[in-house]
Amino acid sequence: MTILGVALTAMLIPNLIATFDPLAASGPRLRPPSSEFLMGTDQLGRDVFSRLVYAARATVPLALSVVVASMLVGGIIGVVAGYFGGVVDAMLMRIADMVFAFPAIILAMAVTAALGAGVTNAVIALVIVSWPAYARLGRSLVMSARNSDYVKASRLLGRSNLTIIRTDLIPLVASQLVVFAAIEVATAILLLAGLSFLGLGVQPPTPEWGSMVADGFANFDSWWIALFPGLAIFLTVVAWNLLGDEVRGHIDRRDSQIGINP
Amino acid sequence: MTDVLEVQDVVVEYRVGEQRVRAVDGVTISVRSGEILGVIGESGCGKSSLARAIVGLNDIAAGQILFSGQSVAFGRGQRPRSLRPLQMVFQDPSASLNYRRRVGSQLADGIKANRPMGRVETSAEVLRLLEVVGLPYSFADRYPHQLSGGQRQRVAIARTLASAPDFIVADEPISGLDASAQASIAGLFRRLADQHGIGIIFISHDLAVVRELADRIAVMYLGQLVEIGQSEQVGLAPEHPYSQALLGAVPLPDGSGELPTELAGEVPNPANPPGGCRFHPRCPVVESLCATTPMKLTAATSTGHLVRCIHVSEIYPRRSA
Amino acid sequence: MTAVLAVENLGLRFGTSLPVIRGVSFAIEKGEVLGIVGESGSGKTLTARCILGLQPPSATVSGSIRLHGTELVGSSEKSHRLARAHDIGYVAQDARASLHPLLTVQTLITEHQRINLGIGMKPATQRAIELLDLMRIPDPVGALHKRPGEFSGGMRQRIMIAVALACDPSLLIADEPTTALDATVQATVIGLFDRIRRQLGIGVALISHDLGVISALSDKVIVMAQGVVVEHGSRRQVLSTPTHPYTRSLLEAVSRGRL
Amino acid sequence: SDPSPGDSTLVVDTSFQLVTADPARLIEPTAIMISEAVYETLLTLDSEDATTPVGLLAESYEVSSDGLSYTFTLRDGVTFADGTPLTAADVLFSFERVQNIQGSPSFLVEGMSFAAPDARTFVINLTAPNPAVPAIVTSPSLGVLNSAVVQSNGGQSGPGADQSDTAEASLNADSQGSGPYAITSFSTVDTVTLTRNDDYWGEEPAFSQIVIRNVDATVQKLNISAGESDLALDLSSDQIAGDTGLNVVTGASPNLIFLFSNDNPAISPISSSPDFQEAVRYGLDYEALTALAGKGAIQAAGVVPSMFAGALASDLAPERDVARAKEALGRMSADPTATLHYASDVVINGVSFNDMAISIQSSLAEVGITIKLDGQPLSVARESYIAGRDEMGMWAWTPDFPDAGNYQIFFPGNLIATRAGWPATASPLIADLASRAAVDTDPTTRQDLYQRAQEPMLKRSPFVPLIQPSQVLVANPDLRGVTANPVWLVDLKSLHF
Amino acid sequence: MAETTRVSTTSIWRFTAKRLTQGTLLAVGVTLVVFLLTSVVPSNPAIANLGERAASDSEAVAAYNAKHGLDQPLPVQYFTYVAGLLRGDLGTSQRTNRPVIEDLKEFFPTTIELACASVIIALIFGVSLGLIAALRKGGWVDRAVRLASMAGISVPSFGLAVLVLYLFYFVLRIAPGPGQLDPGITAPPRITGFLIIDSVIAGDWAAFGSTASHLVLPAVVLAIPTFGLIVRLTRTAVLEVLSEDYVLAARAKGLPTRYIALRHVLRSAVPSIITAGSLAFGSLLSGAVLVEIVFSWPGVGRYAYTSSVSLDLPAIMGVTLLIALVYITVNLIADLLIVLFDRRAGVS
Ligand SMILES: Nc1ncnc2c1ncn2[C@@H]1O[C@H](COP(=O)(O)OP(=O)(O)OP(=O)(O)O)[C@@H](O)[C@H]1O
Ligand SMILES: Nc1ncnc2c1ncn2[C@@H]1O[C@H](COP(=O)(O)OP(=O)(O)OP(=O)(O)O)[C@@H](O)[C@H]1O
Ligand SMILES: [Mg+2]
Ligand SMILES: [Mg+2]
Repeated sequence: MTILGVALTAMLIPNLIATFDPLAASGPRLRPPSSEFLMGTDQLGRDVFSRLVYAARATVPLALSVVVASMLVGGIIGVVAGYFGGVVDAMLMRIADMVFAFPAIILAMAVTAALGAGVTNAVIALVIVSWPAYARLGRSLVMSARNSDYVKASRLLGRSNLTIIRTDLIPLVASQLVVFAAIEVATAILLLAGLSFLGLGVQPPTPEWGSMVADGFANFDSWWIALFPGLAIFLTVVAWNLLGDEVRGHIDRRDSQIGINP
Repeated sequence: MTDVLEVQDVVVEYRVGEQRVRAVDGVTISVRSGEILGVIGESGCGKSSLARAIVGLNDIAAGQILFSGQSVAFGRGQRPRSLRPLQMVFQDPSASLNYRRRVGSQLADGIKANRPMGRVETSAEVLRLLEVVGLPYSFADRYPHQLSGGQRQRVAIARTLASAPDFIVADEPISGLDASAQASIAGLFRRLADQHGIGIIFISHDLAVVRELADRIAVMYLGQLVEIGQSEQVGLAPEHPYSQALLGAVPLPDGSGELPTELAGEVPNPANPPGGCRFHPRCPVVESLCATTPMKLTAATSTGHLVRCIHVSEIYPRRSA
Repeated sequence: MTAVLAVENLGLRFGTSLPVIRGVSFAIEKGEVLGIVGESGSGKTLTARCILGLQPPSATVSGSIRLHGTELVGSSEKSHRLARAHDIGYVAQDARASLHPLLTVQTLITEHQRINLGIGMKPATQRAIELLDLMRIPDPVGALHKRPGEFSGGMRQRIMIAVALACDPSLLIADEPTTALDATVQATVIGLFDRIRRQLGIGVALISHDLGVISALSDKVIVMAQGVVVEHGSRRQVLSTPTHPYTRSLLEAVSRGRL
Repeated sequence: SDPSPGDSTLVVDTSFQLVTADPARLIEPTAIMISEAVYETLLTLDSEDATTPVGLLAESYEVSSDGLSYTFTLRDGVTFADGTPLTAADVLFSFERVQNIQGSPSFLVEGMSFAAPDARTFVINLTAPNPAVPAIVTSPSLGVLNSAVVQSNGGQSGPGADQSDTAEASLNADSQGSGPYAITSFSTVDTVTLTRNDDYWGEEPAFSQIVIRNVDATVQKLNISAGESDLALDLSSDQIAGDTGLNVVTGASPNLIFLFSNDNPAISPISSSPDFQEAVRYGLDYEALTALAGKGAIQAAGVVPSMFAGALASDLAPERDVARAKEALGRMSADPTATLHYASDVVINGVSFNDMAISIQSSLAEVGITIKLDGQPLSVARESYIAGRDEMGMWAWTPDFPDAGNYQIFFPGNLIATRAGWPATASPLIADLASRAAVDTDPTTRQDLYQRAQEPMLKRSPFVPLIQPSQVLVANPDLRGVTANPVWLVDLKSLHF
Repeated sequence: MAETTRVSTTSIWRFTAKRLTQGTLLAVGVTLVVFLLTSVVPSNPAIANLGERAASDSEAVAAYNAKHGLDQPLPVQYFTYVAGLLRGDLGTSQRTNRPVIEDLKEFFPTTIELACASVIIALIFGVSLGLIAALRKGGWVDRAVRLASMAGISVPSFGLAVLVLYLFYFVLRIAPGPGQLDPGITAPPRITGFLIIDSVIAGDWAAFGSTASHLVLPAVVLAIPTFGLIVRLTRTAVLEVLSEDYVLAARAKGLPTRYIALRHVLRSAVPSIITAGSLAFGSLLSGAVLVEIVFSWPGVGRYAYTSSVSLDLPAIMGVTLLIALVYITVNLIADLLIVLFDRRAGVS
């Protein structure tokens, strides 16, 4: 929580925390950490600490937008597939299978390489990679709900399909998707950082943790350039994972009280 | 009164892998308004399958089901208004209530769909329904998980009543309840039939309860009706050996230490039922012809009492004890 | 004759809350069936698990449980385990859930003979066949190589009993052995218990909330409500002339439908 | 590595720029380095003086007085690795094959025709004088192949060879040269192994094996420091700053990193404005850029690198003048904002284009120019660059042969100039000087023409030459003969312990 | 009444055949997706792969396009590709200039070697620690293991790779450097393509030791996220099993805890663990790209990266196809294992 808090602050008001301009050379190049440069300077003499702080602004919102977009795209496709069934369902799910059949980063790499490197394209690539998981989840929820006794009972009462979707299905799917999304933020952060590490994500000079690690890898002796952003990624992902677990645990507890086993 | 519900030679089949399971095999029954028909039988004999078929939720492979003269099938679309007076109480109340919605709003569903009224009136009607099934008003704001099994069962019944039905198919509506709760729900059904003229099919596996409540009783074994007749007749002096076994299998808590009567053999696989009379491998009074001759329902002692047994036919007449 | 099992003043509580079981006492002699009745949540299962030493980890047990005169309360986990291994057979409420779905009937019946008693595979299997036969399982030899999923509910319950009897226990604890069964299948299982009692002459603790089942099988009956024994006596005494209002209400509710 | 000369392995780490080992198809730096040790050329470069070609397969050559014919006399006693003697027919085959395969290096022999009147004489005929011919024939792309073997493996040299030649695969598996080493395993992404040619006609090769591995600069640094490799080719002087005990050889690199602002108003009214170009020229912080490239790097004065005849004197290079830049900007009405396109994954001599771009962006920001960076992988970035669609671009030019003639491309109307939107009509004066320089056979006038062509570019041209990075070779201290070579990076043949 | 049918051998074959056909169709579908993705976008392979001068020469570009069939209409290109596929021809890489199938043959075993080493490490540690944690639920062991697994799934593999390389190779000098073999050690003759196996076949123990020691760091780095995942899944699966009545029943039989853990608990958890393992394999291949790049590991991951950045279409398609096939195969094997293992699971 604390980490998230810090990351959030960094995201919103980086200029309060950061000591230097993240984009400009603030001192000599490749200086180890000192009281002036808390985490040293990089190969262009920029303050690593300040860049680290500003980078929170790049990674986390991007990961969130990946997750939200995938959730919307995947959720809609899943509900449509699950509800209409038949050919539409089969087609959509085969496409999802295809996307599932290869590692996220390789597909994302191919997509960004083809579309050109850059933030928007990285996000698009990751959404292309991640929607199927949401679609599958949404679909299975809709399908099992459709066959449940409470939907049957609703149908017996003479309620229309649209009303049933609106009142019985959507709230159910939405809450489960959000739980899943909370867990997926961590994955999205790792993927984004990975793409940026490869030079396919956030473009310089915008500070981003993954590309900062890449800078550090290129300037190997200067361990501080890679270490701190690496740690930042790690801690942020841990924080999101904890948050995701918390959300899921909360829902699970609620569900086990209700007496369902998701 | 005329029969509101007519079930004729209905067959329900499920496909399990490459096998076909005939869960309901040629059942014919009819029920009048204001009448309670009890259906009993062991687990897996096809009671729920029959119930779902009656309200149109299961496709039927053969036969026909008519409600007020109209076929009950309604496909995938919205259920036609004319069928809506035919309602069902599901076997598992936890599964038949949406666990993410409050009791009150689920009760209102039935009202809105069938007899729309103003907001205030709807809420008043919801409270009245709760009262009918013996629940406090405060339950309208609860979620299903905040209720006990018995309370959930009552909510499910109330939801069914919300659409003001003429006919209710109740699938084991009291099996989850303790003895005293069973009595009060049974009383509710009795009142619905007597005071509102609602026809009811009441499914249970407990012969003793059904005997108290129903006007007539139907006994099922492996998808078939084996006996149907007046409640006193079937409940106290059944003709079919299976009905008799059901009656004798329940040990009495009288302190006598008497053992219940055992029924030989194992319950057969419904996917592969025995030929001839379905009950013959376990029947204590089996005859050689039973294994080969399929039995028909035959009129027995009193009028309207039908039994599917060789001993009721002319071939091997036998008087029951 | 010393009792097979003597329970005195048994108590159980979770953490610091009020005790869930208080002052429960009873004894079971050789060849005797003790019926334990009570409504849901009255502490029947927990009593059984205390005897087995398998109470939930968060529970504290007080009082005394003596098996053949040996005190079990407060004894080491190991000695409790050995008591389970050698002297107590346990039939759980839900046979479907209590038989490992992936193990064959043979493994299920022979494993504790082999592991606990060091009996060889051959004699253990022989014993398994005898037990299955006793339980009236058709084709016992063929049944050995099947898995629980391939049997019906009634048969599974009987296999469960065979498993419990494999180590020749002197005490059999059966927790609602017929609750999940249909009336006719229940009648069969009741018949089996009757045979076990007569043929093996072991002590049986039979838990049920069905007074009919208790009436058919027990010699002595205790009635539990909210963690305490409210009525205790011979079968006839408890069922024909109940003194406690709770027992009376139980009997009333059940018999209303019957008469 | 084992230093005993009889049986020793040399391990070279570099980031591969390698597509093929077929001389007629190769042009990439790593391929050139390898092929230089495997195939031999008519002339070659002395490792001490990389600008004057000296004889290798050719004992001597003569130029006709009209400058249209070069006659080479071949050395006697040269044999291929399989023992076959090397003749003029092999040279003819190899040159014609390069020409007709129309592969990446075929531009080297454009406008030439060849003859082999006898076994030891090879003639190159030209349609216009080209004083760069001796430099051109040092290119390892023009290495001589064992024509008999190559032909038996599907090699073709006649017209239509671009379709009919199928020898590439066999040349990748097994080299057919006369050099001191032979390729014994070849992978464009992993490792290339060269094995000593035991029957080499010249001095005995120093290593039994040379292993050239494809590793990133970072890993090169790790390996060389750990003693796991003997020579690393792509480190910047920064990267080895702390490390003592290694032999660091620094030479000026002929690689030219340059910036352009597209001169085509249709592409951008901003970048084509002379005021904008002037502001950029004087707004750049050359010192910072040079520092970024590390020790040994120099600011490039003109487009012809300092080591070639025809280069501008270094004191002519522009210096940062913020006031002048601002003044030029003041004359502009439009908002001085432009997008800089570059290949973000390119690292040349340890200089990361990303870092260069960032440095450019921040120094120009100080004078009031807003630069948006658009770094893309090389393959993507190249497309719009080659199509001449980039508003601003930063690229590098690596020479194909050591001669100012290689830099004709920057003059109006030529290859790179076109990409920068600079047609011949834009500056007839420069175009004229350049075309005269291309054909002048007198070294002094030629040098003078090249310089005169470049001088006006300091005032008005889309190009700003930025730096020549330093070529840093980091070697195991026991390794001798390490000298930086402007064309083939390092001369593998001359290395020894 | 037999509630479930035994899975007969024939139905397993039928199941396998069905899944394989589905898988193949899926894989071909995958190529279509990649083909569309890479063709619809504006990039130009000719420009990307030709030399500086040739790329500006429209004739050379046309020749290049003709050579690689890029001048054909898209459907024709794809049809030609699929027709080639049927003959086992994946086309020629525009970057390495070799048949893609040759490239894959060269790099694929290397990646599999790495992936298998990682999966084995992750499975051994993940399953045993997950089991122990579940058995000691709530205790400090459990907490420590959960912490470790949380750390494992949160670690950016590329960052960790850089860190361990710096630490163990550069600073401490106890690990060998990047790459697959020490320089100077010649690879044994290529038989299986798996360096470890080939060096054993050749009896070349120097090569064996070298490649084995080179494998350690990347395999461990790659194993860590997978390990985290497997610990979690194992722990959950085991906890679920522990709450089953049959575990209580086993304890009621007086069986020793160790026996119960291995025989009853683990056995039931195996299908979930297999599923977890096969899922983890997917994420492992993702991680492999980054780890291979840092460790200069000559595998398909690095090949995929370089192919994508140079827009080497046939290579990208080949890699994608291969990886899809691997994914499908791994899943099929996992499903088969589960079916074989858990006979209750009907084939459907
Ligand atoms: N959806 C289904 N698919 C396949 N088989 C089914 C399905 N539903 C029921 N069956 C089978 O049909 C038979 C009858 O089932 P049904 O649920 O109607 O029995 P029931 O009498 O209601 O039993 P219970 O008393 O347990 O509720 C059983 O053998 C059951 O296994
Ligand atoms: N692990 C536990 N933690 C806290 N309370 C428990 C736990 N297990 C059981 N209880 C409580 O102890 C009481 C007695 O439970 P027990 O299982 O013995 O009842 P029972 O008589 O067997 O009921 P049933 O007939 O429903 O099986 C119940 O109120 C139950 O809620
Ligand atoms: Mg039912
Ligand atoms: Mg209990």
